Amino acid sequence: MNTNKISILFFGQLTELTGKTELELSGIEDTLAAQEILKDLFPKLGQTPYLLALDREIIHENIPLKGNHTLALLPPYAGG
Amino acid sequence: MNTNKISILFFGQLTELTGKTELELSGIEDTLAAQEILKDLFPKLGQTPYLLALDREIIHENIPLKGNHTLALLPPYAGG
Amino acid sequence: MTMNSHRIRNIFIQGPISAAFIAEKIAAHAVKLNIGGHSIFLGQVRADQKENQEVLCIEYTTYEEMALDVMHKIRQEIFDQYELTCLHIYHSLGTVKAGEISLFVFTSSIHRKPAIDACSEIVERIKKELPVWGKEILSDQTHVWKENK
Amino acid sequence: MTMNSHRIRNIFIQGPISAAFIAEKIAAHAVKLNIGGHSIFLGQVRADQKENQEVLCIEYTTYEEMALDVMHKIRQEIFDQYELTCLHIYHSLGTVKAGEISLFVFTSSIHRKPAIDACSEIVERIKKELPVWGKEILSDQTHVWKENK
Repeated sequence: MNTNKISILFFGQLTELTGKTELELSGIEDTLAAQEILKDLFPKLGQTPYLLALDREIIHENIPLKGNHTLALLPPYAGG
Repeated sequence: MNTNKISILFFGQLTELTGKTELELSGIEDTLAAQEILKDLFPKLGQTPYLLALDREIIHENIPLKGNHTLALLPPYAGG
Repeated sequence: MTMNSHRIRNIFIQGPISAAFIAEKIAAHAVKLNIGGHSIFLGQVRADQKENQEVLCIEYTTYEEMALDVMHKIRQEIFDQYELTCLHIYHSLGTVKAGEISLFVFTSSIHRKPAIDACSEIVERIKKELPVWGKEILSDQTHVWKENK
Repeated sequence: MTMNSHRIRNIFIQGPISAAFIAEKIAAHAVKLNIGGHSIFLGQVRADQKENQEVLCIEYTTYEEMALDVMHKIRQEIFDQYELTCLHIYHSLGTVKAGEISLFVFTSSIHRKPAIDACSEIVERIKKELPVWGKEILSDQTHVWKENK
Protein backbone atom coordinates (compact mmCIF):
# COMPACT_ATOMS: atom_id res chain seq x y z
CA MET A 1 0.00 0.00 0.00
CA ASN A 2 1.26 3.49 -0.91
CA THR A 3 1.58 5.66 2.21
CA ASN A 4 3.54 8.49 0.63
CA LYS A 5 2.93 12.12 1.50
CA ILE A 6 2.60 14.58 -1.35
CA SER A 7 2.72 18.30 -0.56
CA ILE A 8 0.67 20.21 -3.09
CA LEU A 9 1.59 23.86 -3.67
CA PHE A 10 -0.59 26.45 -5.42
CA PHE A 11 0.68 29.74 -6.86
CA GLY A 12 -0.65 32.90 -8.47
CA GLN A 13 -4.29 32.80 -9.57
CA LEU A 14 -4.54 29.18 -8.43
CA THR A 15 -4.35 30.31 -4.81
CA GLU A 16 -7.51 32.35 -5.44
CA LEU A 17 -9.20 29.61 -7.39
CA THR A 18 -8.57 26.97 -4.70
CA GLY A 19 -8.54 29.28 -1.67
CA LYS A 20 -5.31 27.54 -0.60
CA THR A 21 -1.56 27.89 -0.95
CA GLU A 22 -0.89 24.27 0.01
CA LEU A 23 -2.41 21.00 1.09
CA GLU A 24 -1.21 17.46 1.64
CA LEU A 25 -2.35 14.30 -0.12
CA SER A 26 -1.29 10.76 0.73
CA GLY A 27 -1.51 7.35 -0.86
CA ILE A 28 -1.18 8.83 -4.38
CA GLU A 29 0.09 6.48 -7.12
CA ASP A 30 1.30 9.00 -9.67
CA THR A 31 1.11 12.64 -10.74
CA LEU A 32 -1.90 12.03 -12.99
CA ALA A 33 -3.82 10.58 -10.04
CA ALA A 34 -2.88 13.69 -8.02
CA GLN A 35 -4.22 15.92 -10.78
CA GLU A 36 -7.50 13.98 -10.91
CA ILE A 37 -8.00 14.27 -7.16
CA LEU A 38 -7.25 17.98 -7.27
CA LYS A 39 -9.71 18.48 -10.09
CA ASP A 40 -12.38 16.74 -8.02
CA LEU A 41 -11.58 18.94 -5.02
CA PHE A 42 -11.35 22.14 -7.10
CA PRO A 43 -13.41 21.73 -10.30
CA LYS A 44 -12.23 25.14 -11.63
CA LEU A 45 -8.72 23.69 -12.01
CA GLY A 46 -10.05 21.86 -15.05
CA GLN A 47 -10.54 25.13 -16.94
CA THR A 48 -7.20 26.66 -16.02
CA PRO A 49 -3.86 26.13 -17.75
CA TYR A 50 -1.00 25.27 -15.44
CA LEU A 51 2.32 23.45 -15.47
CA LEU A 52 3.30 20.82 -12.93
CA ALA A 53 6.61 20.87 -11.07
CA LEU A 54 7.61 17.72 -9.21
CA ASP A 55 10.24 18.50 -6.59
CA ARG A 56 10.95 21.85 -8.33
CA GLU A 57 11.36 20.37 -11.83
CA ILE A 58 8.78 20.89 -14.57
CA ILE A 59 7.30 17.54 -15.72
CA HIS A 60 5.41 16.90 -18.93
CA GLU A 61 4.31 13.30 -18.43
CA ASN A 62 2.84 11.11 -15.75
CA ILE A 63 5.41 10.19 -13.05
CA PRO A 64 4.93 7.45 -10.43
CA LEU A 65 5.12 8.78 -6.87
CA LYS A 66 7.08 6.62 -4.42
CA GLY A 67 8.06 8.27 -1.16
CA ASN A 68 7.40 11.89 -0.26
CA HIS A 69 7.33 14.61 -2.85
CA THR A 70 6.33 18.18 -3.52
CA LEU A 71 4.01 18.80 -6.44
CA ALA A 72 3.49 22.42 -7.46
CA LEU A 73 0.78 23.78 -9.76
CA LEU A 74 2.16 26.72 -11.72
CA PRO A 75 -0.16 29.05 -13.66
CA PRO A 76 1.30 31.20 -16.49
CA TYR A 77 4.37 33.15 -15.46
CA ALA A 78 4.51 36.94 -15.25
CA GLY A 79 8.10 37.68 -14.28
CA GLY A 80 10.09 40.55 -15.72
CA MET B 1 40.19 81.38 -62.36
CA ASN B 2 39.17 79.50 -59.21
CA THR B 3 39.61 81.69 -56.13
CA ASN B 4 37.74 79.48 -53.68
CA LYS B 5 38.88 78.95 -50.12
CA ILE B 6 39.01 75.41 -48.78
CA SER B 7 39.44 74.88 -45.06
CA ILE B 8 41.25 71.62 -44.43
CA LEU B 9 40.67 69.95 -41.06
CA PHE B 10 42.81 67.17 -39.54
CA PHE B 11 41.72 64.85 -36.74
CA GLY B 12 43.13 62.13 -34.51
CA GLN B 13 46.51 60.71 -35.55
CA LEU B 14 46.52 63.00 -38.62
CA THR B 15 47.05 66.00 -36.36
CA GLU B 16 50.28 64.34 -35.17
CA LEU B 17 51.31 63.28 -38.62
CA THR B 18 50.84 66.76 -40.11
CA GLY B 19 51.55 68.79 -37.00
CA LYS B 20 48.37 70.76 -37.75
CA THR B 21 44.67 70.76 -36.92
CA GLU B 22 43.75 72.96 -39.89
CA LEU B 23 45.04 74.91 -42.84
CA GLU B 24 43.56 76.78 -45.78
CA LEU B 25 44.06 76.10 -49.48
CA SER B 26 42.76 78.21 -52.34
CA GLY B 27 42.33 77.86 -56.06
CA ILE B 28 41.59 74.11 -55.76
CA GLU B 29 39.62 72.48 -58.61
CA ASP B 30 38.29 69.42 -56.87
CA THR B 31 38.72 67.14 -53.86
CA LEU B 32 41.23 64.91 -55.64
CA ALA B 33 43.44 67.94 -56.34
CA ALA B 34 43.19 68.87 -52.65
CA GLN B 35 44.31 65.36 -51.67
CA GLU B 36 47.28 65.52 -54.06
CA ILE B 37 48.40 68.87 -52.66
CA LEU B 38 48.07 67.59 -49.10
CA LYS B 39 50.10 64.50 -49.95
CA ASP B 40 52.85 66.73 -51.36
CA LEU B 41 52.79 68.86 -48.21
CA PHE B 42 52.61 65.85 -45.85
CA PRO B 43 54.07 62.78 -47.58
CA LYS B 44 53.09 60.51 -44.64
CA LEU B 45 49.41 61.03 -45.54
CA GLY B 46 50.02 58.66 -48.45
CA GLN B 47 50.55 55.72 -46.06
CA THR B 48 47.60 56.43 -43.79
CA PRO B 49 43.99 55.39 -44.31
CA TYR B 50 41.45 58.19 -43.92
CA LEU B 51 37.98 59.16 -45.09
CA LEU B 52 37.16 62.54 -46.58
CA ALA B 53 34.20 64.63 -45.39
CA LEU B 54 33.17 67.56 -47.58
CA ASP B 55 31.10 70.05 -45.59
CA ARG B 56 30.49 67.37 -42.91
CA GLU B 57 29.37 64.65 -45.34
CA ILE B 58 31.50 61.62 -46.16
CA ILE B 59 32.40 61.52 -49.88
CA HIS B 60 33.66 58.52 -51.83
CA GLU B 61 34.40 60.10 -55.19
CA ASN B 62 36.03 63.20 -56.60
CA ILE B 63 33.85 66.32 -56.19
CA PRO B 64 34.44 69.67 -57.97
CA LEU B 65 34.98 72.56 -55.57
CA LYS B 66 33.23 75.78 -56.48
CA GLY B 67 32.99 78.40 -53.75
CA ASN B 68 34.19 77.90 -50.17
CA HIS B 69 34.12 74.55 -48.47
CA THR B 70 35.41 72.56 -45.53
CA LEU B 71 37.26 69.37 -46.26
CA ALA B 72 38.03 67.12 -43.29
CA LEU B 73 40.44 64.19 -43.20
CA LEU B 74 39.12 61.52 -40.86
CA PRO B 75 41.35 58.65 -39.70
CA PRO B 76 39.69 55.44 -38.37
CA TYR B 77 37.07 56.08 -35.70
CA ALA B 78 37.41 55.01 -32.09
CA GLY B 79 34.13 56.06 -30.51
CA GLY B 80 32.27 53.97 -27.97
CA MET C 1 34.97 30.61 -15.50
CA THR C 2 33.65 33.15 -13.04
CA MET C 3 33.76 33.67 -9.33
CA ASN C 4 30.80 32.25 -7.48
CA SER C 5 29.33 30.57 -10.52
CA HIS C 6 28.52 27.51 -8.42
CA ARG C 7 26.87 29.30 -5.54
CA ILE C 8 23.10 29.73 -5.63
CA ARG C 9 22.42 33.45 -5.41
CA ASN C 10 19.26 35.04 -4.26
CA ILE C 11 17.98 37.29 -7.00
CA PHE C 12 14.91 38.59 -5.18
CA ILE C 13 14.50 42.06 -3.74
CA GLN C 14 11.51 43.19 -1.70
CA GLY C 15 9.75 46.07 -3.50
CA PRO C 16 11.00 48.10 -6.48
CA ILE C 17 14.60 48.23 -7.70
CA SER C 18 15.86 51.79 -7.22
CA ALA C 19 18.02 53.81 -9.60
CA ALA C 20 20.47 54.24 -6.71
CA PHE C 21 20.82 50.45 -6.40
CA ILE C 22 21.49 50.18 -10.14
CA ALA C 23 24.08 52.97 -9.94
CA GLU C 24 25.82 51.20 -7.06
CA LYS C 25 26.09 47.99 -9.11
CA ILE C 26 27.44 49.91 -12.12
CA ALA C 27 29.99 51.79 -10.00
CA ALA C 28 31.21 48.52 -8.45
CA HIS C 29 32.52 47.49 -11.88
CA ALA C 30 34.95 50.40 -12.23
CA VAL C 31 37.63 48.20 -10.65
CA LYS C 32 37.24 45.52 -13.33
CA LEU C 33 39.70 46.90 -15.84
CA ASN C 34 39.18 44.19 -18.45
CA ILE C 35 35.52 45.05 -19.04
CA GLY C 36 34.78 46.92 -22.27
CA GLY C 37 30.99 46.80 -22.37
CA HIS C 38 28.01 46.47 -20.06
CA SER C 39 24.49 45.66 -21.18
CA ILE C 40 21.56 46.37 -18.88
CA PHE C 41 17.88 45.54 -19.19
CA LEU C 42 15.32 47.12 -16.86
CA GLY C 43 11.72 45.98 -16.71
CA GLN C 44 9.36 48.76 -15.64
CA VAL C 45 5.73 48.35 -14.54
CA ARG C 46 3.32 49.92 -17.04
CA ALA C 47 0.04 51.66 -16.15
CA ASP C 48 -1.78 49.58 -18.77
CA GLN C 49 -5.51 49.89 -19.34
CA LYS C 50 -7.25 46.65 -18.34
CA GLU C 51 -11.01 46.16 -18.12
CA ASN C 52 -11.45 49.94 -18.38
CA GLN C 53 -9.25 50.46 -15.36
CA GLU C 54 -5.62 51.45 -15.01
CA VAL C 55 -2.92 49.21 -13.53
CA LEU C 56 -1.69 50.92 -10.35
CA CYS C 57 0.88 48.33 -9.29
CA ILE C 58 1.86 44.70 -9.54
CA GLU C 59 2.20 42.38 -6.55
CA TYR C 60 4.86 39.83 -7.41
CA THR C 61 5.11 36.39 -5.82
CA THR C 62 7.35 33.44 -6.57
CA TYR C 63 8.02 29.80 -5.80
CA GLU C 64 11.37 30.77 -4.41
CA GLU C 65 13.12 27.40 -4.08
CA MET C 66 12.28 26.49 -7.65
CA ALA C 67 12.99 30.01 -8.98
CA LEU C 68 16.50 29.97 -7.53
CA ASP C 69 17.13 26.52 -9.07
CA VAL C 70 15.89 27.78 -12.44
CA MET C 71 17.96 30.94 -12.22
CA HIS C 72 21.06 28.97 -11.25
CA LYS C 73 20.63 26.76 -14.32
CA ILE C 74 20.12 29.78 -16.58
CA ARG C 75 23.27 31.41 -15.13
CA GLN C 76 25.35 28.30 -15.75
CA GLU C 77 24.11 27.90 -19.29
CA ILE C 78 24.63 31.57 -20.10
CA PHE C 79 28.19 31.49 -18.73
CA ASP C 80 28.87 28.37 -20.85
CA GLN C 81 27.45 30.04 -23.93
CA TYR C 82 28.85 33.58 -23.70
CA GLU C 83 32.26 35.00 -22.74
CA LEU C 84 30.99 37.07 -19.83
CA THR C 85 33.01 38.81 -17.16
CA CYS C 86 30.04 39.38 -14.84
CA LEU C 87 26.34 38.67 -14.64
CA HIS C 88 23.90 40.14 -12.11
CA ILE C 89 20.15 39.59 -11.99
CA TYR C 90 17.59 41.09 -9.61
CA HIS C 91 13.83 40.67 -9.58
CA SER C 92 11.32 42.36 -7.31
CA LEU C 93 8.84 40.61 -5.05
CA GLY C 94 5.90 42.32 -3.35
CA THR C 95 4.44 45.59 -4.57
CA VAL C 96 5.96 47.53 -7.46
CA LYS C 97 4.06 50.62 -8.64
CA ALA C 98 3.60 51.73 -12.24
CA GLY C 99 6.78 53.56 -13.30
CA GLU C 100 8.95 51.55 -10.90
CA ILE C 101 11.49 48.91 -11.89
CA SER C 102 10.93 45.20 -11.19
CA LEU C 103 13.70 43.50 -13.20
CA PHE C 104 17.40 44.37 -13.52
CA VAL C 105 19.66 42.23 -15.71
CA PHE C 106 23.29 43.35 -15.93
CA THR C 107 25.94 41.63 -18.09
CA SER C 108 29.55 42.64 -18.75
CA SER C 109 32.19 41.40 -21.15
CA ILE C 110 35.56 42.30 -22.62
CA HIS C 111 34.09 43.11 -26.03
CA ARG C 112 30.51 44.29 -26.37
CA LYS C 113 28.79 41.46 -28.23
CA PRO C 114 28.65 38.74 -25.53
CA ALA C 115 27.24 41.19 -22.98
CA ILE C 116 24.55 42.43 -25.39
CA ASP C 117 23.52 38.98 -26.63
CA ALA C 118 23.55 37.36 -23.20
CA CYS C 119 21.49 40.16 -21.63
CA SER C 120 18.76 39.84 -24.21
CA GLU C 121 18.69 36.04 -23.96
CA ILE C 122 18.51 36.14 -20.15
CA VAL C 123 15.50 38.48 -20.30
CA GLU C 124 13.70 36.09 -22.68
CA ARG C 125 14.48 33.11 -20.47
CA ILE C 126 13.36 34.88 -17.29
CA LYS C 127 10.02 35.74 -18.89
CA LYS C 128 9.53 32.12 -20.03
CA GLU C 129 11.13 30.04 -17.30
CA LEU C 130 11.13 31.88 -13.97
CA PRO C 131 8.18 30.91 -11.73
CA VAL C 132 7.01 34.40 -10.82
CA TRP C 133 3.44 35.65 -10.75
CA GLY C 134 2.09 39.17 -10.95
CA LYS C 135 -1.23 40.38 -9.61
CA GLU C 136 -2.07 43.66 -11.32
CA ILE C 137 -4.02 45.91 -8.98
CA LEU C 138 -6.41 48.16 -10.89
CA SER C 139 -7.63 51.64 -10.04
CA ASP C 140 -10.97 50.27 -8.75
CA GLN C 141 -9.08 47.90 -6.41
CA THR C 142 -10.03 44.82 -8.44
CA HIS C 143 -7.19 42.86 -9.96
CA VAL C 144 -6.14 40.77 -12.92
CA TRP C 145 -3.29 38.27 -13.24
CA LYS C 146 -0.55 39.24 -15.64
CA GLU C 147 0.57 36.63 -18.17
CA ASN C 148 3.80 36.78 -20.17
CA LYS C 149 3.41 36.14 -23.86
CA MET D 1 6.89 60.43 -33.28
CA THR D 2 8.84 61.73 -30.34
CA MET D 3 9.36 65.01 -28.60
CA ASN D 4 12.37 66.95 -29.81
CA SER D 5 13.15 64.51 -32.57
CA HIS D 6 13.93 67.41 -34.86
CA ARG D 7 16.20 69.28 -32.52
CA ILE D 8 19.93 68.61 -32.74
CA ARG D 9 21.05 67.46 -29.31
CA ASN D 10 24.52 67.61 -27.95
CA ILE D 11 25.61 64.13 -26.92
CA PHE D 12 29.05 65.04 -25.64
CA ILE D 13 30.10 65.15 -22.01
CA GLN D 14 33.50 66.32 -20.79
CA GLY D 15 35.24 63.47 -18.97
CA PRO D 16 33.78 60.14 -17.82
CA ILE D 17 30.06 59.38 -17.49
CA SER D 18 29.32 58.77 -13.81
CA ALA D 19 27.04 56.10 -12.35
CA ALA D 20 25.16 58.93 -10.62
CA PHE D 21 24.42 60.56 -13.99
CA ILE D 22 23.14 57.24 -15.33
CA ALA D 23 20.95 56.78 -12.24
CA GLU D 24 19.51 60.27 -12.69
CA LYS D 25 18.54 59.47 -16.29
CA ILE D 26 16.94 56.16 -15.25
CA ALA D 27 15.01 57.80 -12.40
CA ALA D 28 13.70 60.50 -14.76
CA HIS D 29 11.73 57.79 -16.60
CA ALA D 30 9.62 56.77 -13.61
CA VAL D 31 7.00 59.31 -14.71
CA LYS D 32 6.64 57.67 -18.13
CA LEU D 33 3.98 55.14 -17.24
CA ASN D 34 3.74 53.55 -20.69
CA ILE D 35 7.34 52.29 -20.67
CA GLY D 36 7.76 48.55 -20.09
CA GLY D 37 11.43 48.06 -20.85
CA HIS D 38 14.70 49.98 -20.90
CA SER D 39 17.86 48.81 -22.58
CA ILE D 40 21.20 50.37 -21.68
CA PHE D 41 24.65 49.95 -23.13
CA LEU D 42 27.73 51.28 -21.34
CA GLY D 43 31.15 51.40 -22.94
CA GLN D 44 33.96 51.17 -20.40
CA VAL D 45 37.65 51.93 -21.03
CA ARG D 46 39.77 48.79 -20.74
CA ALA D 47 43.33 48.64 -19.38
CA ASP D 48 44.44 46.70 -22.46
CA GLN D 49 48.04 45.62 -22.94
CA LYS D 50 49.54 47.44 -25.93
CA GLU D 51 53.19 47.39 -26.94
CA ASN D 52 54.03 45.81 -23.57
CA GLN D 53 52.43 48.70 -21.75
CA GLU D 54 49.05 49.13 -20.12
CA VAL D 55 46.39 51.58 -21.31
CA LEU D 56 45.90 54.12 -18.50
CA CYS D 57 43.26 56.27 -20.14
CA ILE D 58 41.84 57.39 -23.46
CA GLU D 59 41.73 61.01 -24.60
CA TYR D 60 38.68 61.37 -26.82
CA THR D 61 38.31 64.06 -29.48
CA THR D 62 35.65 64.62 -32.12
CA TYR D 63 34.69 66.64 -35.16
CA GLU D 64 31.74 68.01 -33.25
CA GLU D 65 29.70 69.67 -36.02
CA MET D 66 29.83 66.55 -38.12
CA ALA D 67 29.32 64.18 -35.17
CA LEU D 68 26.12 65.97 -34.18
CA ASP D 69 24.85 65.77 -37.78
CA VAL D 70 25.66 62.05 -37.88
CA MET D 71 24.03 61.42 -34.52
CA HIS D 72 20.92 63.35 -35.55
CA LYS D 73 20.59 61.20 -38.66
CA ILE D 74 21.06 57.99 -36.65
CA ARG D 75 18.41 59.16 -34.15
CA GLN D 76 15.91 59.88 -36.91
CA GLU D 77 16.49 56.55 -38.63
CA ILE D 78 16.28 54.61 -35.37
CA PHE D 79 13.00 56.33 -34.43
CA ASP D 80 11.63 55.49 -37.90
CA GLN D 81 12.70 51.87 -37.57
CA TYR D 82 11.79 51.05 -33.94
CA GLU D 83 8.78 51.88 -31.76
CA LEU D 84 10.74 53.74 -29.10
CA THR D 85 9.39 55.87 -26.31
CA CYS D 86 12.75 57.50 -25.51
CA LEU D 87 16.32 57.50 -26.71
CA HIS D 88 19.29 59.08 -24.94
CA ILE D 89 22.92 58.95 -26.02
CA TYR D 90 25.99 60.36 -24.28
CA HIS D 91 29.64 60.10 -25.28
CA SER D 92 32.66 61.37 -23.38
CA LEU D 93 35.26 63.78 -24.70
CA GLY D 94 38.61 64.44 -23.04
CA THR D 95 40.22 62.02 -20.61
CA VAL D 96 38.49 58.83 -19.48
CA LYS D 97 40.52 56.48 -17.30
CA ALA D 98 40.50 52.68 -17.48
CA GLY D 99 37.43 51.44 -15.60
CA GLU D 100 35.46 54.60 -16.35
CA ILE D 101 32.50 54.86 -18.72
CA SER D 102 32.74 56.72 -22.03
CA LEU D 103 29.49 55.74 -23.80
CA PHE D 104 25.91 55.56 -22.49
CA VAL D 105 23.09 54.52 -24.82
CA PHE D 106 19.62 54.34 -23.26
CA THR D 107 16.48 53.22 -25.12
CA SER D 108 12.95 52.69 -23.80
CA SER D 109 9.82 51.17 -25.30
CA ILE D 110 6.38 49.87 -24.38
CA HIS D 111 7.37 46.25 -24.95
CA ARG D 112 10.96 45.13 -24.54
CA LYS D 113 12.00 44.14 -28.05
CA PRO D 114 12.28 47.57 -29.76
CA ALA D 115 14.36 48.95 -26.87
CA ILE D 116 16.74 45.97 -26.93
CA ASP D 117 17.15 45.87 -30.72
CA ALA D 118 17.49 49.63 -31.12
CA CYS D 119 20.09 49.91 -28.35
CA SER D 120 22.30 47.30 -29.92
CA GLU D 121 21.98 48.82 -33.40
CA ILE D 122 22.80 52.31 -32.12
CA VAL D 123 25.99 51.03 -30.47
CA GLU D 124 27.08 49.40 -33.76
CA ARG D 125 26.33 52.58 -35.71
CA ILE D 126 28.17 54.81 -33.22
CA LYS D 127 31.27 52.65 -33.48
CA LYS D 128 31.15 52.76 -37.30
CA GLU D 129 29.81 56.21 -38.10
CA LEU D 130 30.56 58.68 -35.32
CA PRO D 131 33.70 60.76 -35.99
CA VAL D 132 35.39 60.27 -32.64
CA TRP D 133 39.06 59.52 -32.03
CA GLY D 134 40.75 57.98 -29.03
CA LYS D 135 44.35 58.43 -28.01
CA GLU D 136 45.27 55.63 -25.64
CA ILE D 137 47.83 56.83 -23.10
CA LEU D 138 50.11 54.00 -22.01
CA SER D 139 51.86 53.49 -18.69
CA ASP D 140 55.19 54.73 -20.09
CA GLN D 141 53.46 57.97 -21.25
CA THR D 142 53.70 57.01 -24.93
CA HIS D 143 50.42 56.58 -26.78
CA VAL D 144 48.68 54.64 -29.52
CA TRP D 145 45.54 55.53 -31.47
CA LYS D 146 42.56 53.28 -30.90
CA GLU D 147 40.75 51.92 -33.96
CA ASN D 148 37.28 50.39 -33.92
CA LYS D 149 36.96 47.11 -35.77
